[in-house]
Amino acid sequence: MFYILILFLLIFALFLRFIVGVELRSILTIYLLGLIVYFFSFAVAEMPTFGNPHNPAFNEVPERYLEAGPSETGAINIISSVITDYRAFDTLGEATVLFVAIAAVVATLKSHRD
Amino acid sequence: MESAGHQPVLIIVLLLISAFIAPLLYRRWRFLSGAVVLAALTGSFITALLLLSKSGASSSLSYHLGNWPPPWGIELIIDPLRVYMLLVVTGVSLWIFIYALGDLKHELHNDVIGWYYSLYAVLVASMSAITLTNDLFNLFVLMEICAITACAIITIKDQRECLEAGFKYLIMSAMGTGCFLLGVAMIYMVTGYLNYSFIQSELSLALTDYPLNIFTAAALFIVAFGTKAALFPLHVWLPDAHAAAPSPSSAMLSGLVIKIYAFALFMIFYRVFPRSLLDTIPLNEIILWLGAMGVMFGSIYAMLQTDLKKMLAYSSISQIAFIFMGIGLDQPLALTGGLYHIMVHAFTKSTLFMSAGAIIYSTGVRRISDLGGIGKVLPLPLFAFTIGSASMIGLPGTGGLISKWYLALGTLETGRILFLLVILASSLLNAIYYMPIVINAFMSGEEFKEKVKIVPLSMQVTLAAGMILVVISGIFSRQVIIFFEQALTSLY
Amino acid sequence: MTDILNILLLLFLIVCAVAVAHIRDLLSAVILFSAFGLIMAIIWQQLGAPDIAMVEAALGTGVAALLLIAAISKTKRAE
Amino acid sequence: MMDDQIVRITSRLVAPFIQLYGIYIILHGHLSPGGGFSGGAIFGASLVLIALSFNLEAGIKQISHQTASVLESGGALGFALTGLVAIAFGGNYLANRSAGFPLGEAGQFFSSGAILVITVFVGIKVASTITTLFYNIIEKEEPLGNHKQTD
Repeated sequence: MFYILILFLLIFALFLRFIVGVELRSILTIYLLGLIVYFFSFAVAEMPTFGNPHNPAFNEVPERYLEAGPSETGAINIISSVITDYRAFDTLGEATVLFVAIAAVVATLKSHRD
Repeated sequence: MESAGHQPVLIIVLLLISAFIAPLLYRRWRFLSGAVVLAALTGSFITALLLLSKSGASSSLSYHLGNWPPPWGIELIIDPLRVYMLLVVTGVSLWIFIYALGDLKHELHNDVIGWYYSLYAVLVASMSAITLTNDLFNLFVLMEICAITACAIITIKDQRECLEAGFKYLIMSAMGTGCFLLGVAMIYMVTGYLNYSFIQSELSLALTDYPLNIFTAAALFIVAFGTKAALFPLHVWLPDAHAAAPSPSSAMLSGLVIKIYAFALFMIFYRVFPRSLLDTIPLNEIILWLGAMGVMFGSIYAMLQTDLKKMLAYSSISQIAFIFMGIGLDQPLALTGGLYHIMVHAFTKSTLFMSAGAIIYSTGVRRISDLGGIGKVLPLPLFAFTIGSASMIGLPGTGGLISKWYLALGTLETGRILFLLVILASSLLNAIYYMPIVINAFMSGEEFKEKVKIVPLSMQVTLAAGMILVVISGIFSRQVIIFFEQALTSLY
Repeated sequence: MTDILNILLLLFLIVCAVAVAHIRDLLSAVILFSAFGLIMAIIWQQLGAPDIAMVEAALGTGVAALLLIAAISKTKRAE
Repeated sequence: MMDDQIVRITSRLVAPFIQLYGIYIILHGHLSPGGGFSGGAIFGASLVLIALSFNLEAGIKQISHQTASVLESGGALGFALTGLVAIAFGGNYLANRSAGFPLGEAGQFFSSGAILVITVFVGIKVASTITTLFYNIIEKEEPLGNHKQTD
């Protein structure tokens, strides 16, 4: 089975190289990307299913956010209470990202004006 | 764990606030904006020293942002290793900033210097936060800030190469950040936590249920940090970026920015991944081999360069690989060597880039072959260059010897003679490409022809300080090594 | 029914992404990119994240496309 | 930039409503989906729309270049200082209830203490970021109000 696959890939490479005229480098890139996709698909197949209540991600962390969020932070929008209260430091980081992006753009455009 | 006071977060916030007001001040009072950032850097360095005296060599303190306990909120941790890294980050950046105050006037447009100060302060803030944070998603946000600022302090120079190099760096580091985010998502999906300590205890259980997800995440982490820290096959952005940037930026990027990612990888290996994961897949082995290849190829590429700064940049690739070798050998002595090398290389490579910057500032010469006889007209920069080269080679009396010595002890302890040979060969190669410059500069008979400008005082002071630091790290290393020995016992 | 909608949206998303990468004319690429942003916004809504959908609709569809067009107007239109 | 009657009239009609909607989203971040990022993006997009459909001068009349960059630093600064206020009140950095900010009754407009303040600062920050970015990319070399039509 494995050897058949290799043989098929080789024939496909020859087909691409001599009949379609693709460069060798891009054939190699295609194969490498295919390999990565192949292995990633296994990891994806193993992931916990989306929305299943028995997932490991549904532990005490979101539980407290959902149950105690409104009384602990005063915001009935749970997302808002997470991003601006429980994890506000991340939001400060994101605001800094915006500031830095502007600083980078302004500085670069100013110095390369001509 | 006891509470830590507000010092850890004040370091970060002080720098951020100074960064936010520096460009506003620069419009009206140019002098003040530099002074504000300088004050913030000094303040953060002093605060880091206070933290060192507070935490000592074995205790660890934790700070809960917003008063939310760890799995719900973000946690900063102060333990000996992080305090060491924090001291290196804040100290070295303060030192480079003093140099930058003198050097920037001739490298940049007058209008953008305020923005440079601001970007610099944000960069230091993000790096100190990366050392302190105990939360994976927070680490991602900080890496994003660090990547953008590191790019911006390259492209800020008015030259075409800088744009090209910065763009290349931006693309590569965006790829690295993306890989990291994907890995964090996978880890979160199978454990449900973002806090390092909670992940570590949960991950050994999840390893039986979701092995492939965790392997993929580990691979993504290695690619992410490898790209950002210029681990051997992913280093392609580094030489252009570090060579094209203004000299203070080069010193900063080579001296600190790439090391912060090596340190973050170290933290992830020992504080996020449980021991059982490292035993299941040979992550350390991969890092070790890539590091050894980086040591060799970086040195060989550096030998072939004709541009002074490009040579220093390739030398950085081989030196950062030493730190990765220390992580890869997975053994206390080697880790001591690797971690000590973070500090030594920060001192040494910053000194080298500063002296290169001083040479370029006062003569405009960049080619290695044009440097004959320059030692007679610019004694101080070339003397600093000599001391730095000695430390790169690992001559006695410099810090380079100590870190390589402990790395070599680590290879002997684990019985891997091949890697000892790699370390020795790299020292030899370093000697081959550093020594001719020094000998040519001081001893060749030819006269130096170009016109020479006087080096500003702040640059001279920082160069002298660099020499002293390199020598001190070689002579008074005993204290730091004992500190590491105590700190590293918590890992095993 | 919503499954079919989701699959259709994802297919559109892939088509748009591939087209953005392949098209030679940069202005058309920008238009396709903003279509990509619009589809992405609907997908966020489908996944139950109205916050992100709002940001994506404003930024991904409008502002990002505008900034890209501004950048194109400074340079050349063809690749 | 675009010299078109329909575009002008439509955007003149629509822009105030977009701005109102953006402000609503920012201020009701703690009550309904949205918040600083989404509301700020919508508000900023409306300013860009005005600048685009009339000319840059009209956009700059709404919010000048200077003001935009001051607001931009000010938004981030305000966020960081809100955290310091929490320290002054005896909590940890960026604390809300534990630092003694009055929470109010959940569901009312004046509830959730520091969250509202932070949301407003983030909204200001995002809106001014978008306008600054747009101005900086669009205005160079050419004098104001005299832009060529882009394709």
